[in-house]
Amino acid sequence: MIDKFVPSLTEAMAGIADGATVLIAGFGAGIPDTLLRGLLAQGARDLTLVVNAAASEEGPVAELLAAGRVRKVMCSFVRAASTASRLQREGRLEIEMVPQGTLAERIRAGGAGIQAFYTPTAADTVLAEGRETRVIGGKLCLLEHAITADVALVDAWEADRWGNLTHRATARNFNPIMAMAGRLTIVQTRHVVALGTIPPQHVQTAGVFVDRVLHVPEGDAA
Amino acid sequence: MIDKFVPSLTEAMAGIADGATVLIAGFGAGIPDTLLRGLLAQGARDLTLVVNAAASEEGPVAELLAAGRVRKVMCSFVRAASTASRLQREGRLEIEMVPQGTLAERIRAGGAGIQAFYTPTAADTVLAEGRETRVIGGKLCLLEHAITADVALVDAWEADRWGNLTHRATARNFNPIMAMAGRLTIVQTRHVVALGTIPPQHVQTAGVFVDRVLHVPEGDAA
Amino acid sequence: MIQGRDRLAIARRIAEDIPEGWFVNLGIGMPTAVSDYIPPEREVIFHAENGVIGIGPAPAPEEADPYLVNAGVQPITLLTGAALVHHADSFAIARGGHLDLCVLGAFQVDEAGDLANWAHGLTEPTRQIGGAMDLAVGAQRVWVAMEHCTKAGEPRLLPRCTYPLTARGVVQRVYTDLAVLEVTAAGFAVREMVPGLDFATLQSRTGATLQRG
Amino acid sequence: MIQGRDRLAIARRIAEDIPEGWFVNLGIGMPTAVSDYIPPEREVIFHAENGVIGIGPAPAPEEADPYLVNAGVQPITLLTGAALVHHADSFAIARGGHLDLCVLGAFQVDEAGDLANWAHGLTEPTRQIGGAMDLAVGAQRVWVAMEHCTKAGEPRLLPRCTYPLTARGVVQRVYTDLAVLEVTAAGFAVREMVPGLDFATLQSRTGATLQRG
Repeated sequence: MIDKFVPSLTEAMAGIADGATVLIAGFGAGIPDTLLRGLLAQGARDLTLVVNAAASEEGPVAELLAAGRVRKVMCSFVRAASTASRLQREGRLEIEMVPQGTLAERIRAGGAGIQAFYTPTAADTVLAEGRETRVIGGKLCLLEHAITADVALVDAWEADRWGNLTHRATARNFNPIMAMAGRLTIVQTRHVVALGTIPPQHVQTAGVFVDRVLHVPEGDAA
Repeated sequence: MIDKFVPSLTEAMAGIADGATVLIAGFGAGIPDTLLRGLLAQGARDLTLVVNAAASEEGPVAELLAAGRVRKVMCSFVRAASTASRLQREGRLEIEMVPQGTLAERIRAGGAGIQAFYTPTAADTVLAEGRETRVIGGKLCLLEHAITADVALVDAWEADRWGNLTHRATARNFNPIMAMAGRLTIVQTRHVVALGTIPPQHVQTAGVFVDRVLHVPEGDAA
Repeated sequence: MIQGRDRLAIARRIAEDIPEGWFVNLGIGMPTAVSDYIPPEREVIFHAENGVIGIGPAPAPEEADPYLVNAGVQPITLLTGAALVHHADSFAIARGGHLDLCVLGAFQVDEAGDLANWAHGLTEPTRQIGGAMDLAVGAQRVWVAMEHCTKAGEPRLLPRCTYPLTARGVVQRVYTDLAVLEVTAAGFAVREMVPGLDFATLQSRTGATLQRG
Repeated sequence: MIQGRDRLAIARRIAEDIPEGWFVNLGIGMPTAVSDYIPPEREVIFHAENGVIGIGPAPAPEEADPYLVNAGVQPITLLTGAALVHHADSFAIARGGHLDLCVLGAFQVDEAGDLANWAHGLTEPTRQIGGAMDLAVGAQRVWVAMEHCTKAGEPRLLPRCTYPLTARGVVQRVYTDLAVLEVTAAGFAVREMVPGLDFATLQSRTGATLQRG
């Protein structure tokens, strides 16, 4: 019987190696906060984080950064008053700025087996300096490579034992595409449902993309 | 008030020009058969059809071909005993063979504003002869261009007046992505529902992609 | 003393120009308020980068759902008829040409329609690209909502942007506290000035040469 | 006279080798029958190109739903736990490396693992590419189910395919009516022969030089 549930946060986070690239889903809502605390406890170092925003001085992403566990962040948004900016100024962190749509598309491409694509986004900006551009269909386009990752940390509203997921409202955001792009996709879910509870046409992230699921009841942070 | 419903097949098909590229959704199920008959009646010529299979000697695609209305077909599947093959042998039809996944991805790319992408699919086959290939991430990849189209013909199970759609079971197939890639997206729907009937998280094709909707009750072919 | 439009008045002015049936993305900041000034009987559908199509009015604070936010991570409601998608599908809408309009804030706009709205310089630690580069090149129309000058009185409408660009040649209109301007082949054309403002004064507050009307 | 495996026996033999928990795509034709031989207590999840994850047993004819078909446009049922997606998402599964296994039919396979399964020649009017090129390069493993020889007795296991390729160097195993063979760096290695068949006879029906087991 396929059963992707794991009984503890420790087991959920087992095996993440030093040097791993980690996708962190969420955009205001849908952040896998318990798994992030698990990553902090798990100890892997020299990480590359792919996350929409590194804008804060608080929360588990900032804590991972402050603990010196991260080599590089790929994101669309940083603030001056953030741990990421401070570490970058100190020469202790590399930040790669990626337009948010390009970030989403690169992650989807990684999950979908597309190696690279051409997009007009950012093609005539400083982000394109020194990189390959080409005019296609009359539009200047920039070559962007797919992002795949060793690990994806994903939040869900409901999960079944095959790893089929739903995400509530705008907590969907990066979760389905990051689940696709992680070689090891770890999910925290608010609710556990029996197989078949989620109608086939309403599955938002199919279990084929999911490796481990941890039940984190709402309000329970451990 | 936004209301994308049109009262007749004639109005649904109005304005399709000679030389148009037309996406035709469906894969066994989910074929917009009424709209195809409308296209046959509408009269546009010199069409390029993008459709998964041109494998038959019957049905509206074969009739369009037999009527000499089509210049080119892009598809993943043809049979010897098909109108398409016969016309090609007679020098009256161009057929571009496209692997089915590449076809789906090129259509999605068209709808998503991706101009072109690199994929390993078909990179070391005769389909790649004379075309641009490149090794990315250790894999030989083929450059594939997005497909956009003047018109997309789409089938739905339910539609509301904003053009939000659901598709029943495997009748989904190409319908959502072709809806994205058509500059004029025309939908036939089995059921009309009030705005708000389809829960936001269960919309399968968002109304933003849809221009016109025709109600074609099940079993009614006109 | 000229009474310029305040931020909400700029948003209200933009709302006047949005016809029924458009799909519109509103950037963070001043543009977000535009939707508040669309009369309820005029159906305009607002999109947010985080996967919302059909944003409704802001909820009362006690009714805010933490699972339902806009691209500025503010609580929202959904309109009847709304749809929710994931981030890649949401940007497929933005990048694929499916938005009739995007209203963005800006630091600078120049007479070629170039837009600068993500950083004051390349070494600046605040870099707010977000979805702006995607929206700016993907939407059918880009309108900018901004103050005509910086707080220090420096012009934001320039012959050429000095800050890093978001996208080149994309801005069609600029709505400021002082005027509504269109980007034309000949540069900025003044379509409207606030009452009491004369052309010479507007020109004095503008870095680029303005065209009359 | 050697009794080779019939088409269903080949499918049954393949089913023996598929462990619980795999995601598997079955090509049109002989491979489709593989799922019938997976015991119900062994959970294997079958994918179809047209957007099904979790295909169940074929329905009774009177219970067939025309809206629910597989990639061969045959009626199917869904397993409890199934999911439905659109065509691009379905091929994201196939192309993105998410299938543990794809079982395809073939015209020819060669000792480099090259696969030819879409046309007998470039001018042939039947060209059944379908999803095979995507599946062959995207799946973690490609196994082929085919007759060892053509009806005319020509070998299908060759030093080098003569038909147009579907993909290069992708086949790991071949299940035929006569044998199970693995593609190795040294060519085809015979892992299993049907009872009564000797190596020399198998070699005589094979175009490529075989390696003993």
